[in-house]
Amino acid sequence: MSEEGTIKKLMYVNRKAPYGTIYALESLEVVLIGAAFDQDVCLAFLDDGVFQLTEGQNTDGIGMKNFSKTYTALGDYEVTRIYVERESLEARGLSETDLQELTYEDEDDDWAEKPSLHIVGSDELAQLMAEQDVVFSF
Amino acid sequence: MSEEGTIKKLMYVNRKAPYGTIYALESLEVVLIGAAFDQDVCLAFLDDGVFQLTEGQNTDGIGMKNFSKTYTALGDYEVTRIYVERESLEARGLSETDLQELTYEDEDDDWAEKPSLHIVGSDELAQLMAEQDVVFSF
Amino acid sequence: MLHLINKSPFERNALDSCLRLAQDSHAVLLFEDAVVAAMDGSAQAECLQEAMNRLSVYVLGPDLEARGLPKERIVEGLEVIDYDRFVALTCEHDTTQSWL
Amino acid sequence: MLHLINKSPFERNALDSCLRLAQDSHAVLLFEDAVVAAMDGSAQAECLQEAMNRLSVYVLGPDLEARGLPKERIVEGLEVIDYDRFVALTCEHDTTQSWL
Amino acid sequence: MKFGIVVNEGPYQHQASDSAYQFARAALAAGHEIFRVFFYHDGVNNGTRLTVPPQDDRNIVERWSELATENELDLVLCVAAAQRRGLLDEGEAQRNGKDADNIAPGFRISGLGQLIEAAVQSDRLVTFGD
Amino acid sequence: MKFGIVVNEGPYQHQASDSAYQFARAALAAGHEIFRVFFYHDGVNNGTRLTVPPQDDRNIVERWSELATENELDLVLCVAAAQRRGLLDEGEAQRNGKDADNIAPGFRISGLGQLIEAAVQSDRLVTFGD
Repeated sequence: MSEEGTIKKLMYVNRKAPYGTIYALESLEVVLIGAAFDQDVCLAFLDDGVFQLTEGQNTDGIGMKNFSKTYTALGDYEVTRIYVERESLEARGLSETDLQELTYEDEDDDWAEKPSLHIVGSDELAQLMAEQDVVFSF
Repeated sequence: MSEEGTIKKLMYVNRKAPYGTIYALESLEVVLIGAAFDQDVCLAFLDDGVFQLTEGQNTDGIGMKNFSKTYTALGDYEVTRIYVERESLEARGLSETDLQELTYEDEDDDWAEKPSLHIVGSDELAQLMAEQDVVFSF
Repeated sequence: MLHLINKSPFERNALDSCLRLAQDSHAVLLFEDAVVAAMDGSAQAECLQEAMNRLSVYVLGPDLEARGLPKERIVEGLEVIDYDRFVALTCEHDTTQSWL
Repeated sequence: MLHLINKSPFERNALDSCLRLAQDSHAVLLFEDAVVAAMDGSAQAECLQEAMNRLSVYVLGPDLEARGLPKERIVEGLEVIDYDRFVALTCEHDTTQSWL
Repeated sequence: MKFGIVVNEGPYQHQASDSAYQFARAALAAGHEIFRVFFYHDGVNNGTRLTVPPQDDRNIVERWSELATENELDLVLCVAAAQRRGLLDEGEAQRNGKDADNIAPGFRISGLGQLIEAAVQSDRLVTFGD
Repeated sequence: MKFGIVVNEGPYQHQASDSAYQFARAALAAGHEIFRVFFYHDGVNNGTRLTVPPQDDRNIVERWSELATENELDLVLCVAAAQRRGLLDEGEAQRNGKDADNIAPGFRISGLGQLIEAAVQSDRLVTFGD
């Protein structure tokens, strides 16, 4: 579906906690639709955005839709590069083990299951951001 | 217009800068309507709310309605106690001289013009807040 | 007075301002995104523990659960409550102030 | 890259996060409520001055004027711009990132 | 106890309306009275009957309408805030020459005096917002 | 230059729509092209023709409609975000069994693909929000 063959580097930047506002859910909706466009896509989770990826979310008590399992389906949409800022995790008392496991099957490597979630330091994240053609902010 | 003669202490707490969001304007609209209810009313400006009271606001360049002059009319609505937190002003590089002059005419003192704006420290503001029956938050 | 905080202290200044102006013996309820303030070992934990020396601090369980934050991981001494207790708290305190 | 900041640094963490992740030689535009960050003598001024050593920092004049903040009172070296220059800045930089 | 509840944000974008709803239900279940729910700022957007939320999500507007019917709640949209944002009942639509209205069942549009009255008449005023 | 503009917040509550409008005008005045203005999240509320702002204030919705007419702008409301929040055109209203629609002239409702397309096809994407 990419038009005129343009391929751009697109980054989705997620900085808000889930449920308090709708940005996390509606960001995910863009990512899923955007997957059909064959662009060079990655996701970044920083600041309170890291709470979007926690394991064990249960929204029964607040009567809202729990969309956290959708993150684990991102691999099927060929969204395979998901970056989480280490400094944001640490400041919030979280570590990688608190997050869901996110993986994809690598078609270039006999469909081997590989991690799509990468914990990166601020320096590395800054470098990744600086390389983008388009940044979507949520 | 007060019903059953109830008189409560009502404080309007303003913590947001004007124009970036509508809270400052719509807070003012409540204050003006509320003035008809003969309650014991005061206003507090703290955090970025102190920017609501600056002198010389000019909204021509952003195409929005400039409502800052309405604050000077509050005295006519018998809103005579307006508190500004000193610590909030100082942290923002402002002082009392940057704010509009707000006054009222004291009917109990031969309509003498008196200041309605009072710069108070956090301790005094905390004390005032704690005495309220109702706090409106904007 | 019961102070309601619904914003993450990592993102906004609401909790900071509340703690600056709340009087001793007042109560504070963390709910919605503010529950992230409750996590033990976070950069905000010390500030919260200090506040708990002079204020009663509560956190809304349903909002913790929604964000996947286990009760066992929150700052010690914080009381986890449900909506019924939230209502009861507003009754116990004459005035409720929302720090929006 | 051009970073757009529209939130007061006294209220939110957007400017902080931006400055943590912006690369040297990137540009930052303060507009809407973020213009309050520009005031000289504020608690944020030092942090802004430090950022200006490695980044180009601009502030939108119309938003300053709306909030009654005189150009003479802002941090030295900050460039005050209008909407035309805002558009021009987005052209000069390949990518624009909004820190919402 | 007699409660006044204020909702300052619209449906879905912020949790404010959800939290207010859960609070209202818990208050009613505990036998308390709700004097009024006042919708201000973007909160007026909770009163549109034109929402079509996804089938697997809650219907915020309908939930309020139903709670109002079951408990004879007074749900008030501030008229000034509503006009700015395009929330109208039939009368408002006619007065302002609009060809449609969009208010949901159980809601009514009235002035800001209703907020002050709720503050004065209720034992507790609880505000939900951004 | 070809611009894509994203507006994430509704009219009046936040300055986002005002800033986006001023930016769009300045871009057009400088001879640039605007490929599309995409309204997402509460931004879809900019597309209601039912607003009645105070006489002494700007009419945000009408301003967008006029700018669209004068410059053949493509103003798109995200359909998923619009349905949640009660923004409908005639077709959407019929499909969903609603008795009214509220979309303003110059706006159209379409899918999120239009946002991605705007990002890919434009030279610059500029986002205004909360």
